[in-house]
Amino acid sequence: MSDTVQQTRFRRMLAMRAFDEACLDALRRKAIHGELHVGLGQEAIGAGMAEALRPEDAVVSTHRNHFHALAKGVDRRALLAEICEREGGLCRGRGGHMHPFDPDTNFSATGIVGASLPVALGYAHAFAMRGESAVAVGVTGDGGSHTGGFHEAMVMAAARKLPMVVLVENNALAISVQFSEVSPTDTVAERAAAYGARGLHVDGTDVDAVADSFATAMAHARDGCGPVIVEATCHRFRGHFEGDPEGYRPRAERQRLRDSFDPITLYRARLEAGGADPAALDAIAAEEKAAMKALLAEVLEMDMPDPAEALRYRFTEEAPA
Amino acid sequence: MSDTVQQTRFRRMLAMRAFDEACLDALRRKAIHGELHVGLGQEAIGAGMAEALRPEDAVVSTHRNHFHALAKGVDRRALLAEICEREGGLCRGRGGHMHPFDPDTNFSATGIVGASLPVALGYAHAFAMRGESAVAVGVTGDGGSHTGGFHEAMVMAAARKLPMVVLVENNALAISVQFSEVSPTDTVAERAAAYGARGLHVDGTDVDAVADSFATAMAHARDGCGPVIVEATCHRFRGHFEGDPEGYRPRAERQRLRDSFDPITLYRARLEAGGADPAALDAIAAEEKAAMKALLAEVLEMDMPDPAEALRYRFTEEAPA
Amino acid sequence: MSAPDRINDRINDRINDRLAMPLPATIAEAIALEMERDPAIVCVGEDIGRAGGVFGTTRGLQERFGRDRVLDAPIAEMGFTGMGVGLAQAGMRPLIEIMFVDFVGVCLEQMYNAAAKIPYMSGGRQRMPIVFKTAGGCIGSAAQHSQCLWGLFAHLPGFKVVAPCNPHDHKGLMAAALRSDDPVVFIEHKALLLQKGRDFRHHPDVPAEAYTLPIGQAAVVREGSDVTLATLSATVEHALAAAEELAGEGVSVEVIDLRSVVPLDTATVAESAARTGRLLVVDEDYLSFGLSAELTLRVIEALGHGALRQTARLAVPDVPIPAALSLERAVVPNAALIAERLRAMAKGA
Amino acid sequence: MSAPDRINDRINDRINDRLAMPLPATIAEAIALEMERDPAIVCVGEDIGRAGGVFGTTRGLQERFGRDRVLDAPIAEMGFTGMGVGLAQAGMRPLIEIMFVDFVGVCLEQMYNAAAKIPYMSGGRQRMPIVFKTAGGCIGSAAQHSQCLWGLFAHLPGFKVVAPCNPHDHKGLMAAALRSDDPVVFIEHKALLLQKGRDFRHHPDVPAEAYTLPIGQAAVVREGSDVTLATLSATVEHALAAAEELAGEGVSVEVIDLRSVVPLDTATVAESAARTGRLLVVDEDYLSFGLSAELTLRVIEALGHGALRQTARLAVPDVPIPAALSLERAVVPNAALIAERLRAMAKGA
Ligand SMILES: Cc1ncc(C[n+]2csc(CCOP(=O)(O)OP(=O)(O)O)c2C)c(N)n1
Ligand SMILES: Cc1ncc(C[n+]2csc(CCOP(=O)(O)OP(=O)(O)O)c2C)c(N)n1
Ligand SMILES: [Mg+2]
Ligand SMILES: [Mg+2]
Repeated sequence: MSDTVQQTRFRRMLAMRAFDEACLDALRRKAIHGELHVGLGQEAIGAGMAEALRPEDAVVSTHRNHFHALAKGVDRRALLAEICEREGGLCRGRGGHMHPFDPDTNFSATGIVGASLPVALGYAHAFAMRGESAVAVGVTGDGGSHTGGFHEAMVMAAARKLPMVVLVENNALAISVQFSEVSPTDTVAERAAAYGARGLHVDGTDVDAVADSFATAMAHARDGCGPVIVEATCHRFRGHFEGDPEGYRPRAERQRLRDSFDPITLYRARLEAGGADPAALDAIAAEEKAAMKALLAEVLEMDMPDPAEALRYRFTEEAPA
Repeated sequence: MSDTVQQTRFRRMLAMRAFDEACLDALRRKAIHGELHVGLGQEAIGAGMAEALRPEDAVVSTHRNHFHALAKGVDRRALLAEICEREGGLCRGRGGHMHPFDPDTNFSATGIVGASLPVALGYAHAFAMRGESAVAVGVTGDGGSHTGGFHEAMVMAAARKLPMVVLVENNALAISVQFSEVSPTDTVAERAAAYGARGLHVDGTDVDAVADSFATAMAHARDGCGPVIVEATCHRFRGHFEGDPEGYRPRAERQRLRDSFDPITLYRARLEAGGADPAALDAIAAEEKAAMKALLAEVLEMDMPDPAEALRYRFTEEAPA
Repeated sequence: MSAPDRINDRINDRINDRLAMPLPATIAEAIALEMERDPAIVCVGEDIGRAGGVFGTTRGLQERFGRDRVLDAPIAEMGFTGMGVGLAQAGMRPLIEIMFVDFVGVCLEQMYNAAAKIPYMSGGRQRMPIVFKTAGGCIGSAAQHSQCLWGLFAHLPGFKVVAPCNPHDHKGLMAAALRSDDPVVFIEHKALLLQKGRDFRHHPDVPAEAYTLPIGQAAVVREGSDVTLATLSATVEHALAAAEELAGEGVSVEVIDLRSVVPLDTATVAESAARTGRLLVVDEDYLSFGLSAELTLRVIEALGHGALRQTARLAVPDVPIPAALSLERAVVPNAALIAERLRAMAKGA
Repeated sequence: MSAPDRINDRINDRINDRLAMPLPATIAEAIALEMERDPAIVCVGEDIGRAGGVFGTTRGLQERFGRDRVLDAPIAEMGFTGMGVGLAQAGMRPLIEIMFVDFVGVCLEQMYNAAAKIPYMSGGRQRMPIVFKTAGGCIGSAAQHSQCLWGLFAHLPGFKVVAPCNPHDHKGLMAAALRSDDPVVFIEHKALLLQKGRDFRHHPDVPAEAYTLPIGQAAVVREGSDVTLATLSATVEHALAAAEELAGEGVSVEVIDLRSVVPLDTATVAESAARTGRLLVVDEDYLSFGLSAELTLRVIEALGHGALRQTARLAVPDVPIPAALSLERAVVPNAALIAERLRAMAKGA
């Protein structure tokens, strides 16, 4: 018996949460170095976008990219192995968690804020000029919406009516800086008018709402009607990166967000109110958790890259086709 | 007997035109090197902004900066001497026509498109934090409105309600690229809403209209109501730079623009219709032309910088206070 | 007139015609031939379409290949440089024109953190066939429009950096850049872009058909025995002029055109310097932390300390390019400054 | 316990307290002292206000000096770096924080075409007292968050480029940078920012009051007679560790902390290398077209060809920093790699 749409959404969110919890576990075991940015609290956005994405679409993400990669269908074993810097990882351990590149699924990311959208623009132009019906999704946070790259990519995509969707995950914080303190507008979506583009604002803790809005946006872009900004408001449950002392917000505030806005808890309540069997939901949660646990164990057995190969892959001649 | 407001506006436009004609003359005499960008056809904007500018205000301009410098009160002898690369120039011949810097009048410019507005932002913040009533004007062309710097400066100025006026000289061309082909909106002014800022659109060939709009904008910014975008539409009568083959527009089109939209001709007609004495207007024109002719002759007698001093002024210790 | 004579005449006419070609037309020809071969090539930049490029290096391409493949961009370099990265990831082969290299400060991000690093960061899984085409060099345009900056790109790993000096090399190296699967920064020189084939002292002739030259091989453009002079781009012409002048004074100068900064052909320079015992590197880029020290030191490392009698470098002495010509001439290496330096070396031990 | 004893105890306590200070607190102290002295200083950057900086180098400043003088910026580096230029032109003395030096590709424009060139372009009429404060270096954060890039800034004329290695120098050089009328790029090292005073091998002690150190003077941090090792920033600590190890093997290494890349104190290095006959430059920035060649060649130029027996350079071998620690360790100079290279040199001629 296959999952219903609702169960799939629920499962996707749980799979995403389990994935990032595996990352936290790996970090504790010192299998991940550098700053790790997890998406806990933002699962409804990743899960909501997954449905409307087709294999030929492209997603260009940010430093907080795990859920978008999973939504795009990047192999989660290869992704986790890359995050754990293994030779068997998506990028042979060279990229790490901020820089996963998967040509097979048209997924990539960047650790530079605002740099994702121009890359999405390139995909969008390629799709349009080749007459393909694929859409390019550029992801950014609220913080990234203030960058010049955001503006330049929107100008070009809108003037050419390219199939581009800009997904703004507005968690109201850029590290410590509050959106409300640095944004001249209440929302990012309303800035779409400056580009003659469509703007959608959605509650990013509601997976059904995200799925609807994102599907609308993708259809609009796919139909040649030009770019769309989808702003999904959400909350960041953990520090900006693991190890962030978070001196800029009280602990109680963080707890309040978790208590009030957990997209999984909220969705579970909706499903149960609609008559879902709690045991079935528990089973899904347990399955996803167990699967990720097993996967992490497997990944941690994988080899580290060989130091003798440290200089390889700089140029084509160093990388066999 | 002093000039009326109208006569002053007329005189300012003529002085500006005469200034750039002197530059063309200097270029023919090989006293200017590199690309020269003149503003012929855009005099009404420079003249219109001059009235509302106070000595303490700042103007940060572009590659096409002569009229803005004159409007700000930069000494025209020093300016012309700088453009002619003389040791007696505003910047001792080091800057040249794209890079005049005048700390005395708070005037500066840059040859990099879009780079002017962030600098204006800095002045605006300094004025605001020091509690001064000065306003910072950042000038850009239509082309510059698509740069990331435009967006970033607007975001910051608007969120902090800084006293900044962005003057967009929309001559519908960025070198060869038509505004209508690359802009997602019909005007730049309408993008002000994306910053919660005020946008004004004015006919930049009408000096009276520009003076009014610019004064409104300056007052708004001076009163602490935040930044304003003033878009003045106009026409570029010559190539982008002197020597531009202009393969991208027919000669006839250029002539049509000159015939229909010369701000000086248009204003003269208005003044005459209002009863102005043609002879008096002719006298103003003759005076300004003669003054510039004399000034150019004087400047061309000035010394070139001494090659032995080529390395000086890189660091403070090389520049006496 | 015999038939073979007539044929020869026709060939000569053709060669003469081609010698009248402005360098930009040669570059446009190279790009057009590659675009014909490979439908994946897409050109993006300011004024490259309707205007055919501010120097004419893309003239005729938009008419021929359409507005999707030759795209007039707004002034949004961060946007369209990143677009190049996305195009490459989508399987295209973008040529991105940054009009003047001086503007790189607004879009270096996409060039060095993305294009140049993605092949490595992806463990070889994502190729980056991008040509960043741009114009550098001094023609009297002051501090913000006169730089070369190849030393900057060369310091950042992942780029190949090419700066040709004559029409023949421009065509062959542009074709090679467009066929390369790695990001290539292709730096033209504004002064050369204002010349026709016949204005060039070296290799003015250009075959009409497509050909490539290997990226990373220097060329000995004049043989000599007393001093080795290594340089590139427009300075090769100045170096040849200076070498001719010195020949009249009994000093024999070997002139090497490096053609690319990355890869840097140290072997060719070292082989020559080992013979002459004297190495002069001339560079229109800034003196310090750039090409001149890297090349000189690599040669010393290759030959051993004490193997050379003299090394010297002549480059822009760490100063922004001044507007006044009287000052520009004092800081940018030209034939007179090069000759003076060669003379000093020839007199030295 | 006598009165003097009690006083000594109190002094010792104070010193011990100060040795427990994280390096970021020392930097924040330096900035605070300068902001008190000079109301023209304004700080702009991401997360420098409420959060006190991602490493804590501006902690407490916003509470003390207010939101106008310590401004939390949106992610708009082109905007607020240019803002720094405008602030300087308006008579202020901005400190602009670019969180990580790797992000410079979005705002280099305002740094190198404006701030660094305006003093010259204005013929000395416009000063540019700006500090560009940023963090560089490797702590396991992969290709886009691990660079040093001082070689890049040093190539571009008009900047002073500082990269201190110990708490004492951070404080004195930050004060000097804030008092300088020229643009200074001040590059901290992330690994050092995670340390406390007592973790430093060299000069962990920092006076509480304000003081400045001259920008452009290297320091001999360990004397030796067999090899001269010049380096800077976090690598000084690795070099000292390697030197200690080599001392046990009978090789005496002189370690020089350059402290700044521009100005570069060639004289101190040349004087030492003339004595030891061997020069090793170690650089956490990329190998080619950067500090290591420039310094080595300047020393050779100063001493003459053949004056040195050996030169060598150890730096990141022109590769993006890999994510995997196993690879990072192979490419970023650490104590083990330095010791290995010193050993090879000591064995050589
Ligand atoms: C150009 C640039 N500036 C600064 C940073 C440092 N930085 C990394 S993430 C981040 C905050 C991003 O905020 P937002 O876009 O809202 O994404 P979120 O972390 O909230 O998901 C900052 C400032 C960066 N990576 N790139
Ligand atoms: C960042 C940057 N990109 C490109 C250029 C080259 N350029 C100089 S002026 C110009 C066109 C500017 O158009 P606009 O802003 O409309 O000003 P206008 O020349 O029409 O006055 C271009 C593309 C530049 N100077 N800087
Ligand atoms: Mg955010
Ligand atoms: Mg224009």
